[in-house]
Formats: sequence, C-alpha cells, structure tokens
Amino acid sequence: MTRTNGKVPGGPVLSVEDLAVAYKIRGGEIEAVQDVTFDIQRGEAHGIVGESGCGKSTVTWAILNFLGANGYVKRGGIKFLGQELVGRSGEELRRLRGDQIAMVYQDPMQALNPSMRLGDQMKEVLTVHRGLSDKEAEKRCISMLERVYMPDAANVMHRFPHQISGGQQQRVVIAMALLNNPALLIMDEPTTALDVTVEAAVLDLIAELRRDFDTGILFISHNLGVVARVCNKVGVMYAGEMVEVATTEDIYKNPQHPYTQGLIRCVPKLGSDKASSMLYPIRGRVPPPNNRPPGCVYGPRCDYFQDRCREERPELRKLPNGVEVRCHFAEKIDPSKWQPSEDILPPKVRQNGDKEEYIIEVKDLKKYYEVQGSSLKDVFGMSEPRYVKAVENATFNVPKGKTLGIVGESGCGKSTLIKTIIGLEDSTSGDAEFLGLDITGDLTTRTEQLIQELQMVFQNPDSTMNPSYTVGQQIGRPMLRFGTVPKGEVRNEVIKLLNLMRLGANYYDRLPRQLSGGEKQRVGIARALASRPDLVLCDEPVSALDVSVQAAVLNLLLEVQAEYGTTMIFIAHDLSVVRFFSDYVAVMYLGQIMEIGPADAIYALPYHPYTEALLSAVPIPDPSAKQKRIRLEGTVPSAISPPQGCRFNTRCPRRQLLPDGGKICETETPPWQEDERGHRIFCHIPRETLLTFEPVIQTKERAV
Amino acid sequence: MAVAQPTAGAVPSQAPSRWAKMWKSLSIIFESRIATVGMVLVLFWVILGLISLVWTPYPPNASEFTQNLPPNTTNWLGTDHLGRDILSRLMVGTQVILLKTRLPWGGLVFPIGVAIWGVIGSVLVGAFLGLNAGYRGGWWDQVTMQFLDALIAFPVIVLYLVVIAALGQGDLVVILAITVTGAPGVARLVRSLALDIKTRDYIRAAETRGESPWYVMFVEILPNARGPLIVDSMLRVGYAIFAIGTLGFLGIGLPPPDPDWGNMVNEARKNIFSNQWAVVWPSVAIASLVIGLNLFADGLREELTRYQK
Amino acid sequence: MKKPQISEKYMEKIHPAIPDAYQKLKEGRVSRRDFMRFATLLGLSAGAASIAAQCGAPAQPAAPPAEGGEEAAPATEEAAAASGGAIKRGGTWTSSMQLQLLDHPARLSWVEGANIVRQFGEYLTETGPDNITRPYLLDRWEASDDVMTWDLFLREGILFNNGDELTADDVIFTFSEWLNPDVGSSMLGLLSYLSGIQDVEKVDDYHIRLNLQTPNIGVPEHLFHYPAIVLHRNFEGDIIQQPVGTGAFLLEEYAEGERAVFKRREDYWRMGEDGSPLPYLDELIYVSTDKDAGVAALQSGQVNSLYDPRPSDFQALKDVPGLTVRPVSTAQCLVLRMRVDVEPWTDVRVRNALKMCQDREKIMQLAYFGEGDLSIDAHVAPVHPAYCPKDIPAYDPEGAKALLAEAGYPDGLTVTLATKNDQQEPELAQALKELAAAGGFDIQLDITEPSGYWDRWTEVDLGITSWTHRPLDTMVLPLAYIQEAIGAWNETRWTDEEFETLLREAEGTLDVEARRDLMCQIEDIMQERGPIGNSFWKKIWNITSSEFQNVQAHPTAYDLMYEVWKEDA
Amino acid sequence: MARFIIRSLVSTFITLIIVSVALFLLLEVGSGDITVKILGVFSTPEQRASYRNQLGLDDPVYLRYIDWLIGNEWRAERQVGFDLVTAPNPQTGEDTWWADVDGQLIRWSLEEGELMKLVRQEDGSTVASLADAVWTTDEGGQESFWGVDDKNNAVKWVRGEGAEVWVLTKAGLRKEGDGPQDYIPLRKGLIRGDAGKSLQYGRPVSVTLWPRVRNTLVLAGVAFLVVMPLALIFGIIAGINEGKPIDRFISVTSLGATATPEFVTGIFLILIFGIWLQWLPAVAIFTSADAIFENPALLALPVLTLTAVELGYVIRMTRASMVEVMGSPYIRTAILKGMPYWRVVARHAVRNALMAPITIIMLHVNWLIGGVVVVETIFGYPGLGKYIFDAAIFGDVNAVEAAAMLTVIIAVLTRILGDLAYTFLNPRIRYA
Repeated sequence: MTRTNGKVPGGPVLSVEDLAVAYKIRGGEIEAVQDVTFDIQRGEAHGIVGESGCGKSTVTWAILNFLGANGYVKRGGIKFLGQELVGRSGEELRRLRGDQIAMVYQDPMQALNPSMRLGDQMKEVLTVHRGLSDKEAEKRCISMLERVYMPDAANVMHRFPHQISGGQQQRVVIAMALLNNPALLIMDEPTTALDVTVEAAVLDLIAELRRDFDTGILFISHNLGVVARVCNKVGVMYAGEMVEVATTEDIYKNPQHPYTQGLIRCVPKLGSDKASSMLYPIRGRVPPPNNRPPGCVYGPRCDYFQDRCREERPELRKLPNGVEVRCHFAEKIDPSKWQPSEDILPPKVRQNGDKEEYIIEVKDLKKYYEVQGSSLKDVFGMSEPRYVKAVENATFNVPKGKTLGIVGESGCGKSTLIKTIIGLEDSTSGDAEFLGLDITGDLTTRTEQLIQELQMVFQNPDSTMNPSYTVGQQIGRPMLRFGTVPKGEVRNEVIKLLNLMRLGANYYDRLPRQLSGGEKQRVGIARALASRPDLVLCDEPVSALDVSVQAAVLNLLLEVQAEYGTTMIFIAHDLSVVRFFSDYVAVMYLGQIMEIGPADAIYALPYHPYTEALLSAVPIPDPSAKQKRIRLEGTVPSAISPPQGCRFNTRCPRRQLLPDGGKICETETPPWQEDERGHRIFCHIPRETLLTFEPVIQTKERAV
Repeated sequence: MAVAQPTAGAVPSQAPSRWAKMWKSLSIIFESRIATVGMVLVLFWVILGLISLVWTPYPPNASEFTQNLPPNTTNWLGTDHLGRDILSRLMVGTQVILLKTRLPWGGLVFPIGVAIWGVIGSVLVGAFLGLNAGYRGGWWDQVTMQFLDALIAFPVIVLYLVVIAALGQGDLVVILAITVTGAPGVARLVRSLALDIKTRDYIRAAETRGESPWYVMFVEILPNARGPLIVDSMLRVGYAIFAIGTLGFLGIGLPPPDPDWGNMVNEARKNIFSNQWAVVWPSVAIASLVIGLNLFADGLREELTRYQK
Repeated sequence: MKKPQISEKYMEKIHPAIPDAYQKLKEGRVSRRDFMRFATLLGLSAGAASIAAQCGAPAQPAAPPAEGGEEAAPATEEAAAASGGAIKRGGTWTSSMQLQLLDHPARLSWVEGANIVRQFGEYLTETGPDNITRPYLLDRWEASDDVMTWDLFLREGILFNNGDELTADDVIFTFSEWLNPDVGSSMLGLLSYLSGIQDVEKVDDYHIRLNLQTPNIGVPEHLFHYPAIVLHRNFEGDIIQQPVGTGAFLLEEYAEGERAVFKRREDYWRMGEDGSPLPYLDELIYVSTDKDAGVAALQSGQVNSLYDPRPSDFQALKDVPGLTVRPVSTAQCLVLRMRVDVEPWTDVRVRNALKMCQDREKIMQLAYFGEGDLSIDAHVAPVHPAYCPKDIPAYDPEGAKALLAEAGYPDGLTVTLATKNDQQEPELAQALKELAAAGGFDIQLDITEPSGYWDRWTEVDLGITSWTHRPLDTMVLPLAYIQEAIGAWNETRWTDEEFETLLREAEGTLDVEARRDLMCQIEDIMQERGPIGNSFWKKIWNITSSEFQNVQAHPTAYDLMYEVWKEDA
Repeated sequence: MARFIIRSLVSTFITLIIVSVALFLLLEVGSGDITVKILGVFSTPEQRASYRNQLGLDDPVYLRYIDWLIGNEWRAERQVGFDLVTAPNPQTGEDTWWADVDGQLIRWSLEEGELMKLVRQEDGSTVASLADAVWTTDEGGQESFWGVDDKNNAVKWVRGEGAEVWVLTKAGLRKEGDGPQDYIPLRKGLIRGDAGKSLQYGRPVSVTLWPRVRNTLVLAGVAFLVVMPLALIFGIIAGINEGKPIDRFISVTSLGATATPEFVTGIFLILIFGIWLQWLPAVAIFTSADAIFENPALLALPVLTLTAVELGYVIRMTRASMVEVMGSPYIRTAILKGMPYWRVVARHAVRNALMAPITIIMLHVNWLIGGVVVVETIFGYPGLGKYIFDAAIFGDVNAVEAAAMLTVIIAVLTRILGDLAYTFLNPRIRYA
C-alpha cells in the first residue's frame, strides 16, 4: 500500500532551520526553543530525546503552528516538502494538517473526543480533506484499522473511546493519522502512557508502518530505549537547544556531547545490577527557560566546563564523522576516560551478611475487593457479591537488609500488595508477618511501633509532599508523632536527614513548590526514613523522574540502605531499574506472582513465559542489541473473573509447548517449580523445557 | 560521607520573615488586574463601613431634610422619602452586612457582619461534612450527600422563607439561613477537593504514619483546599449579600433600626416615580459589592490556577 | 337653583328634636354638617336633611373643627357639578385589593370583603363620606323618645337580583343571622341591646320594629356596620355560592387571593341622572395583589384604584399624572399609651412630661408626611360629632424636664417603648425618641413584627397601639378607658370615676350640643391626667384614575361604585 | 445507564422523604404554637389546649408526620370499625368525611348526652335520628364510642362525660359541652393531594395552589426557553473567543446582570417600560384567570427580569466550560486533524462543553424558582413563588409545606431531567 502524493521525492520532508520559538509572558517573553536545526527524509524516523522542559514538544507545536495565543516562531524556518510553513495562513495550514502532516499524541484517551464515536472521528479526516463520501470513508477507515491490527475493526468504528483499551486507542489514533498517507507523521511520546508489552507492540507497528508508508516520522520521547528501537536518526535536546544530532548508532555507541554521554550513563542497562555496575547522575538540573546560563547552556552541569563555555555560545557543527554537535570541545572529549566527580559518586554497595534472616514473611496473602455491578439486581443489592481478585496467594520472604523488586504491568496487583503490607488495606486472607508480628490487618489494628517500622516512598514527586507545609515540618512530623526524637532535637535531626539526602539545611523552611521533582522525591525519602523504619516500601519512586535525576535518587536509596541496613520492597514497571536495584525480584500478572527469585535468576533462563514476554518488550537503549520479539495477544482479562487455571493462559505464547495446546493451563492451577536458590516459577511447562529457550536479549557484553 | 550542595539549590538561606510571606501571598492579588479592581471595590465599602462606625455625614435615621431630594452639595446622594440622608444610610448599611452582628440579648453587638458570619458558618459546616464525605467515603459519603442533596433541592429563597417563617426575623436567623443554604455547596466543593486530594501520596504518607482520620482531614487535606475554598467563600459572601438584599427587599431581612440596603430599595421603590435616586444608590451598593467580590474571586482563582501550573 | 322648602311640621313629625336642631342650625350654633348628622340620625332622610340644611344654614357654617369637612364638601360639589354634565355609561373599573376567603357576609371581619359584597348587596342605612347616616334600603326610620323602640320602614319595590322582592322577611332573616351566635357575626356584639330575634318584630311587609332592651342612639350607624348586608331569606351561608343581593352589580367570579369580577345589573332599583337604572359602569374588577404591586399597577394605569393606600403609597402616587387623590379625615390614630399601674407611669407628672415631648407637627410630618389632623391627648377626634375643639398643646421639652425633676427624676429617665413595624409606628417611635431626648427621656425602642406586638399589646409598659376609625366618640371610649375594660381592651389600666360618669351620661345623650359639653370635660380629663398621648389623626386617601367621576372617599375605605362613571379617556 | 437512572430515582425518593421530614419538623414543630396563629393572640391557654387536642397536636411527632404525609383514616378506621370515606359538600365541593355503614354514609353527634346519627342523603343533606345502642364498655367500665363527628374528625365520646371543649366556629371560639374526649382529625395526607386547609384563605390548599403552579410553570418555562438558547449561544461565543474583546464584553455584561438583584432589575424595568414609556404592563394584573394567555404581554417584564439574572449565570457557566473544552487535548486533535474551525466548535466542542452546564443549569432551576419568588412578588404575579412568600409571611403552615414540597419536587424533577440530559450527552455513562 504505497501511494505518492505527487511530491518530488528526494528532498527532505521536513527541514527545520535555526528555529526559535518564543512565548510572550507578562513582562517579557521566553525563548523556549533556540536554534533548532534538523532534517527529516522520507521514510526516515527522526527521534528527539531530552529531559522534560527541554523544548521537545514546542518544536512539534511550532511545526504545526499550534503555539497557542502567546507563542510564535521568532526566528528561523520550517520547510515542509520544500515549502516554508512559517507565516502561512491558517487556512493553508489547516489543509496540511491531518492530510500531509499528521500527529499522534502521548495520551490517546485524552486525544480522542470522549463523546464522538471513533468511526466519526476517523471518517471526518477523509470527508473533510479528501471529500470522500461517508461510505467510502468508512471502508477506508475499517481497512486502516485492520492495517494497524485492530481486532474487530468494523465494530470499533461504532464505539466510543472509553469502550476500548489504551493500546487500542493508540492504534486508532495512529490509524487516523495515517488515513491520508501523510508525508510527515509527528509522534509525541506515543507510548509513554502505555504498559511495556503494549508499548512494544505499538513500537513494532510504528516501525512497520514507517517502512510501508514511506512516511517521514518525527518521534519525540524521553526514553532512550524507545527511540533506539524506532529511529534511525536522533537529535538530543537540552534546554531548548539541539545539542547533538546523529544516527541512532552513533548516539548510543559514540555520543559526542557531554550531555548525551551523561544521559547514557544515567540509565541502568538491562541486566546490570548494583553490585556490578553504577549509575552516574548528571549533577544539577535543567535550567528553566527564563534563567538559562550564558554561553553553553549545559555549562553548569558539564564535567568539561571551561571559561570559553561561559563566554561563547557553541554552534551546532558537523564533525567529520557526520555527527552534528553543539560543543566547543567535542573532539577533545573521550567518554571512556570520564571519571565521576565526587558529588555524583554513587555509594559503594555494602554486601550485608549472608545470614538469611527474614524480616517479612508473606504466605498465601489474598486481597479481594467487593465490586458493585451495574445490573438492576446489583443496584438493589440482590445479586451475589463479586470481587476483584487484586492479589491472589502472594507468597514471599524478604531477608533483612535486602531489596525485593516487584515488576508487572498496570493492574497486576503490585500496588495493592504493598498497600496491604503497609496496612492501607487489610488483607482478605493469608498470613503476613513482620519480625514475627502479624500484619494482615490494616493500620488501625497495628501498634504505633509496628506502624513506625514500615514506611513508604511514593511515586509522584508532585504529590508526595503536602504543598501547605515546609520541608522541615513534613520530615519532622513522623519524628514528633512517633517520638523517635525529642522535641527540641527535631530540627537538628531533620537537617541531618536533609544532609543525608544531599539537601542543605536551607531547605528546612522551603515549601514544596520551591523544589524540583528530584528534590521533592528526596524529601519524600527523608520523611520515610524519619521514623527510622526497618522496612521501606518504594512505590515506583523514580518512574516519574527524568533519567538524570532518577539515577541520583536510586543512588540515594542505595546509600540509605547501605547506611541503615534498611530492607526495601521496590515496585517498578521498568525492568532495568528493578534488576539494577533489587536483590530479589517478583514478577506479577493479574494479581498472581508468576516468578520470584534472586534478581539474576529472573533475568536469565529459565523464564516464566510472561517474564520472557516482558523482557522481550523492554526498549533497550542499545541499537546493536538483539532482542527476541515476543508479543502478547489481546488485553489483560478482568480481575473480577480471571481465567481459570493459569491466569496467563489466555495470552500465553508458550502454552502450545504443552500437550493438547495447553489444555491443562485452562483447568489446573500451575505448580510452583522451585530450584535450590529459591527461584520459583509458576508454570505448567517443565523447568527443563523452559531452560531450552533462547535468551531474550543478546548484546555484545552479555546475554539476558 | 561528604555532603555536597547541589549547585542549583544554592539559594540565600535567609528564611523570609512572616511579614514578607504575608506580603507575598497578598501580592498574588495585585498580579491580577481583575482581582485588584475587585478588591478595591470591596475595600471601598469596608472602609466606608468602618468610617460609619465613628462618623457619618448625618444621623442615618434622622429625618432632617426635605424628602426625596436629588443628589446635591449637602446630601451628596440625595435624601429618601423620609428626608434621611442616603449616603449616611448606605454607609451604616455596610455595617450589618460586613462589620457587625446584633445579638438578640440586650442589644449586644458582635464584630463581623451577618453575610460574613453566614459564610463562615457554611464553610465550617460544609467543610466538616465535605471532608468527612470525601475522605471517609462509603457510608459517610452516601448519607452526607443524600442529606445535602435534599437541602440543595430546596430553592434557596424558599429555604430562607421556611427558616424565617419558622424562627422569625433577626441577625442570627439570617446567619443561620445563609449557613444552611450555603453549607451544601461548600460541602460539595470540599468533598470533590477531598476526593482529589486524598489520592495524593502525601495522604498515603500520613496514613502510613497511622495518623487519625481527623488529622488527615483537617491538617493534611483542608489546608490544601484553602485556595478554592477562599475563592468560593468570596463568591458566597457575594451571594449572601445578594440574599440579604433580597430578604430585605421582601421585608423579612435584617430587622430595623439599622438601614438595610435591600429594604432601602423596597421602601424607595414606591416613590420611584418621583425619586429614582433613592432606588439607584442602594442598588448600586449591592451590585458593586457583589461584583467586587466576584471579580476578586475570579481574579484570585485565575492567579491560583496559574500559580499551581 | 330654587331653594326647596321643608316645613318644620314635617320635621317635627319625624322627631321632636329636629326642629330644635334646625333652629340651632339657623342661628349658626351648629354647623350644617352637625345638623345633617343629627337630623338624619333621627330619621330625616338625607335628601330632606340636606335641603333643610341648605335652607337653614347661614352663608357658611361655623368653622368646622377639622379640615376634613371642608375638603369633603368641595368633593361633593365637584361631583354634583359633574353630574349635571353628560354622564357616560359603560367602562370597566379595576382596583387592587387583597381578597381573602369570603362566605357569610354577616361574618365579615375585614373591609375588603365588605367592599366585594357591597357591590351586589346593600345596607339598610348608609353613612356617607361626610360621616352622616342616611336611610338606604330603608325609606326612613323612627325612634321613640326614649330611644328604646326603633321603627324601620322598608322601601318598596326593591328587587333582589334573583327577581324576588325585598320584604321585611328578608330583613328579619338577616337580623336572625346577626343574632344567631352560631353564625358568629360581629353584629351580635354591636346589637347588644337586642336580646334575640324575638326583639325584632315584623309589623307588616315593609315595617320592622326593634324593641331595644337598653336605649341606644347608634342603631342607624350599626345598620351600616360593614357586615350588615341585607341577605335574601333563603341564604344558606356562602355568599360566593349564592351571590344574591339587591345591589347594582352581579358577581361573576370570586377567587380568594386572585380576583373578583362584577358585571352591571340591568334592573337595579335606583335610577341614574340619565333616568336609566344605575350603575353607570359595566364592569368592576378587583385584582388581589399586594400594595406594592398595586402602586406600580396604578402608576402604569393597569388598575384604576388601590384599596386603602398607605401613607407611603400616597406619597408615591400623589404626583402621578392621571390620578386624583381624595383625602378624608378619620378617627384612626396611633396612641402612645402608658400603663398607669406600672412605675414610673403611675405618676401623672411623668405621663404628662412625656406628652409634653410630643412636637405634634413634627411627629405628624415624620410619621405621616403631615397628612393628618393634629390631635389633643384624648381619644376623641374632630370627625366625631360631639368633638369639643381644644387648643393643640405645644412642644415643651423644658417643661417636661421640670416635671420629671419634680416627679423625682432630675437626671432624666430611661424607658422602653414597644411597638410594631406595621404602619407608621417605627417612624413615630423614632421621632418621639429624638424629641423626648430633649425632655429628659432616653427611649429605647423595642420594635417587633405586628403579631409580636399584638401578643403583648395590653401588657407592655409603654407602647404605641394603632386604633381604628369608629364613627361615634361614644363607640371608642368605653372600649379602652373604663373599669370594665380592664382585662379586655383597657391597655393602660387607667380608670377615672369622674370620666366614667361623664362618659355614661354622654352615651345616653341625644343632643349633640349637650354631648359636646360633656365631651369638653372628658377631653379635659384625658388631657390633664389621662394615660395616652396622641399626636395626630390619620387621613386616608381615595386614589383613583381621574377619568372616573363621582368617586367618593370614605373614612373606612368603602368603595361606593354605583354612581361612579367613566369619562372617555 | 439503567443503574445511573435508578440510582438517581432512588436518591430522589430519599431526598423527598428527607425534605418532607425537614419541612414538617421545621414548620409544624419548630414554628411554635400553631393554635395561636389560628385562634389569635387573644385566645386563652385553656382554649388553645382544647384546640390542640382537636387538631391532634398532642399526638407524638412521628404519628403527626405520618398523618400529614399519607393520611390517617386507616388509623381511625381501626378505632371506628367502619370504612371511612369522603363525600363532597354539596355547596362548596370540599371533601367531608363519613363512616360507611352498610352503604350508608353516617356521622354522629352528641347532643344532651344522647348520641345522634346523621345519615347523608343523595342530595348531600343529612337526616338526624337517635343512634342505636352503640356504646361499648371498656375494662374500666367506661362506656365509650368512636365515630365521625360533623367536623371531619374521628372522635371518641364517653357516655355521660361529655367533655367541655372550645370549638372554633366560623364565628370564633365557643365553649361546648358534650364534646368528645379524643380526636383524630381525618385527612388524606399530602401525597394523596390533601394538604389541609390554608390558614390564610380557608380553602383547601390544593384548590388554591394549582392555578398558581400553572402560572409559575408558564413564567419559569418561558424564561427558561428564553434564557437557555441565548445563554448557551453567548456562552459559547465568549468561550471560543476567550480573552478577546467580545469575550470581555459578554463576561462583564453577564457579571453585571448576575450581580444586580432581581428586584433592582425588576423595579427599573417597571419604571422604564411600565410607567415612563408605558409600552408593557408594569405588573402582572390578572383580570381573569387566563390573563397570561389572553394578554401575553403581561409576561414580558417578569420574564425579562428573570432572564437578566439567570442569563448572566448560565453564560458564565457555559463560557467556563467552553474555555475548558477548547483547551482540551481532543480539541487540539481535531484542529490538528485539519478540521475547519467551525466544525471543531460545532461537532467537537459544543457537545462536550454542554455536559457540565446542563447538569448545573438543571440544578440551577432552584435558583430560578428562588428568583421566581422575588420576581412574582415585585410584579404581583400570582404564581407559586408569591404564594409561598405570602404564606410564609402569614404563617400559613399548611400552604408553605405544600408549596415548598412542590417546589422541591419541581427542582428534583428537573434534576432528574438534567441527569438524563447528561446521560444522553455523555456516552461514558450511556454505554457504561
């Protein structure tokens, strides 16, 4: 299915030159983007990566001339198929949008009109731009939906957005974008809101479409791994500037700009762990647009900073190897000789004694929620109560001073599990003991002392702190409440903790809105530590942070663990982070732990089929790595009526290995297959068979 | 372990003084032109009312002049049908609304006016109910919301009429009526805020500290609802003044002898044929104060949302 | 115009006292108005009395004590002048008046209801706007010398609107309803001199005799008491279901709280100036609105009249073009009453001190826009026939102060004045508060809802009570100022032996002049040591669109519509 | 969706129960001794006590509530032993209560110690005769009889012990012997349309109320029909032009209109159009029951007044919603799909933007009714609002209860309508 638009092939689809975008604000204006230059050829996927606030999205809005009432292109040009877009009339732009230039957005749920049928939303692209009849449009839409592997495409046309899953919504958005076979497709973080297995499928789709449609793609992401999988060329943005543009291969293997190098050092490689590798955060933070330093914008954070960098703003220049970079000293920097400066040096991980003393022991823990149905019977409470089986028979132990990582996609019950442990919910049945004390009940059943021993670190830096109170008040509160510190000492103790978090005493009186995301997260950790707990539960503590900050926070947690010997349970959806951070890992699916054991064992053969699928879906920031492609069909079943037998049986790609196509999976609960190290797999497929799989990922260094 | 100062966090460590903080939170008002205009309007009446506590051009209830005079140099706003100075009456009329409440016992007077006490009442009751409904959820929520739904189903004026029919007139009854009619709205607002705020992680943090529900509601949640609550209260004071005016107009508002704007309109309207000014001034007073509060609230809301972003 | 003549003999036939009165009239010792009142009281038909008065009166009657008389006279003259011109028939008259439940006319307790019934029912007598009572359905009445027997002679040939003729049976039925305690008419109390229906005697079809148990001079007035509509003999208790009467209009619709609609009747017994039966108007509509809406409606011309305008309504309407305002003096007042059994009011000096603090002119100005007649501190009004004119006391705060000091309050006195926020009481109270401050009184105001005040009106120490209009002086004083009334309406607990004796005498005195002499003393006693202050008598107003002619303002706000006609707009 | 609607119905039902309890408690119990209002301030405590007994005010509150809401003849039937039925009074058409004894409608009265039986005839008149031996003897040896008296009460007479009671005749209070010892004043209850008698007008509330309800529905309906399209159009125009002069103009004007009380707007409209220009009727003078249909101009100023206040409010709501929707990602999607601007507004924005205001507007019907009270009072418009106001001022408890209940029902019904509209507009609920 190829179609040319009668445009001259050969020239770049999009050519951005010295683009500067400014926003007018009260009392002046802010240049959000400066001097951005790049080209996109037909069939090329050009990625833009960078941390939040770097101006990635602004570039896309500028291309579409959708900058809002107060934004405008201040300098530079945007050429689309050779024609200048800047200064075009609204009507001309309108004709291009949706036709020649299409866009896919981060959150498909938000991007689709909640009160219009999907078919209507799709069809109008054709009827308005191409003047097709409703019937023809419908046919085209259905075939396009089928093209993006949408099951039951004809039916989906009549549905509303809320009636299909997030992955399907994104497929609809993509199909809609492709309907007119656009020359340029702009994708702004198209998979960020999706689970990892769904993300993998969507990324596969994008790669495939790029080939088939010969479309130029501008792909925006903060995730180096995602960009590596989709793009052949990458631009790295920092503080509104393009600091490096190169092929994907070059960016990952031979980063030229110190910022690019820093970014890559921040990200844990899949399979690396805290004992064998280190994360090096970039110090400082991205400057806000109205407060950028003179000279090189990256200067204050750069390890190679020199006076020239302060005085002279580097130009984006092409190095002999074709890489474009904005650095005065690009040729002179050898990343392999880089040594971390002291302030970002990660702690040495202390190996706590091998004595396996369990601090928490959980056995067959269940958590069910009662749900209300929507039938008449339910309204009058006459039907049988139904339950969401959020956690089913969870069994695990965590040794003192160790970390248990829990991975799984959204809705797998990992959050419920730790909520039950910490006592925000009571458990439905099963046993759970913390240092021999029962913790199956909720907080109201627990003693002050027990409460004090279990604390939690939260995911969202913006909501982890109460905006109404100062840092000092919030860290001090647990001390006062549990009386761990005499009243007069609280301030000193808080400052001590702040120092441990690498925050100065001057943070004591600050309000949360004066802190950056990373700082808030550190305060959150300090608050959790304030009552000197033995067990800290970390609920995705770094997933909302930019990579450079993420590394710093992970290091901090390691340091805390080293300092206090704190035991941790660590939830994340990022398998690399979990692997890096944890001693033990549990993989959950639909409320059930599928596989649990020492971290290295999970990431190596034998895999549970679900683990295998997860691993194969992880985007790896290494274009050279070979990754097995296993994709899960369908969507996660409802937790109200999970599949009988093995909960994974409806989607398991490996059940064919069993006799009868895995009939047993549908009828019988799988056995726990355990090895001598305590690595347990919840599967009917014998361990021996599982061992025969190929490793999912093979890089030059190691195979996972 | 070496402790390094993050460079970006290097801010002068001088803690800002209380006054500076207050000024800073006030300065948010001046950020918005709308809010400033609104505040000026409101302050105008507050100051006029404060002045009237010690001085008015003429005694407000004394019929010293010719009846129904148009504005002139002696009586800047003219006189009413009983020959009383309208400006003096307007000024004193501010008092009962904004500055004082007359208790039924021995002519005792309590500071702060009926409109404001009424709103304070509805905020207290509404916040209490809304917090419990929103935070505790479940049974609490069902019962509270059902009860509030019933209250909301009453047309406000009808509820006023019923309360006043049952309890008679008086400052306290008006306060009660404003409280009763306002509380459901506040409760709904606070409930929705609480529902939102309680999903925040710092609430989880407080709960995992084993804080009591009261602590969570009043210490952790309520302060974060204050922005919208203050904005809403401003609007509510406006409604209350509107309502007091309406009740006064209907002749069942604040009891005499203090002049009541609504009642001034009511009395003057009979003579509107010969004297329009006596209707215009109290009308303008009510409208300007309500507009002032609305603008103030609107501006404040805009600034607060901008601030949060 | 040729003066008609009436022989003294004719007058004598009617009542022996009339020639005497006529003599006084001729000598100018009584005003024409007083003569009229007296003569018709004794049965001389109004027409005849009026002729007699014209004959007998000197050029101008002795200055009547009140302005009301003067103003009423031109009004009638104007009407008379107009009636000489071309009377137009047809048209609709709309008025704003609150309408309540209406069933038995005898049970009426509100004038509005009487204004409805009066349009299709009639009275035996009529007290005109001039406060003079004339025969109406009666041809005439005769009273015995001892005023114990009253003969009522019915006009013949009057038809009810259902075709039946009005006879003594109807009147006797009506009396029986009044006297039946089960009906609950306020007539029962008024006719206390009749022990029962057995005292009402049918002499023939057109002649009814009343045999009084006690003498009473007020019978004709009583027969015009507003519930005293003459009923049809078959009346069953609900006038809305059975709108049968002798009046000039027919009731088309009555909905309480909404409206009443009347159409003209073709066969009414009285003839208009043009020789055809009254009424002139085709239709009357009463719309039940509150007064405020009524005022706006009158201003905009949506209605033509407004029932009993309040002073504020009068203020609002008096300058509206197209409206004619007809004021009329009344005996309505706001009494400043002091309870003489409670300190400090036990001391007559304190009472008089407070009375001296009344700057009557100013109080009337502030409380009633000056629209009244100044009063002395006695409950006798200039419109009362036997009123004895007195000087209006002056405002004397210094005197009051001295008197207070004498009574043992050299530093003044703090008192609480209770009243209701109903008519003009708050304004009066406010004005008095300021005026009395100079006299050493610090008056605290205690103003409540009307019901709140009526709950305790007889109990408060110092209060302002509103009293309504009663046509005779002797009708009001016994209600509130005698021993017997303590526990009932004697709100001040004031009794005075001399006063009571004089009052009893006045009640039995027919001769107005003689009664006036008694009243002079009664007024003096009340001024000297009485329990009330009284600054002014209210006026009321009839405000009607100017195109309506022959409109009469009545002191009790009766709508007399039969002879009203409408000019072409 | 079914669940949503049923929930809303159930909630409505509970709401009405709560409201009725609240109303009853406030007015019947909270407003002091109602007998003072009926008998007047000059009545004696003895008279009031006797009358309280006759009105059944001595019964426990819950029983009175049930009587008030659903009637009490079922309760009285247990005492009397016969079916109790109503028959119209031939003169007034008002319902009167009778015992149905074998097809004969009967009442009783005690005269001189003898029980008289009053049998209702075809034409509505009664024939009196001596009642047969009907006295029953209870344990205490007391001979008593439960029957229906001629004042629509079920009463208990005790033989030889006629109580001295104060009877309120139309003439006022009268003391009578031969009175009953106990009373159940018969009524059908509010939900069966019997709201009792208006203390102000003396007629059954239901008779006087309905014409008023009709008038108000016409007024509020017309106002609603005027306000809604205008408000939505102006709100949308302002919303899509956020920050531009036209938005400023609409916003400021609507704020001014909202902040100006109805009574001010109304007064000046009367002055200008009714009195100065005399273009429109100044007040609503109903010279006939159907005046609004005969002369629709009567509605002009009241509707205009209501419109001025309501319009501003709804415009502000709609504008805010429109602004929010126009800033939403799916509108961005639509624009970036290259949809023409008006298509974006009409097809994508309006429907979503109307969802929030429509529910709020329906909730706002309360305010409309509140405004109606004021407007009706200013214009003397004989509607429900003025009815409530007059009744409240008069202390006409029965009328206030019935009318307030009715307003609540109207408010609640519109809320259900709002819910339905919301359901219709919002597929998330429709297809949940």
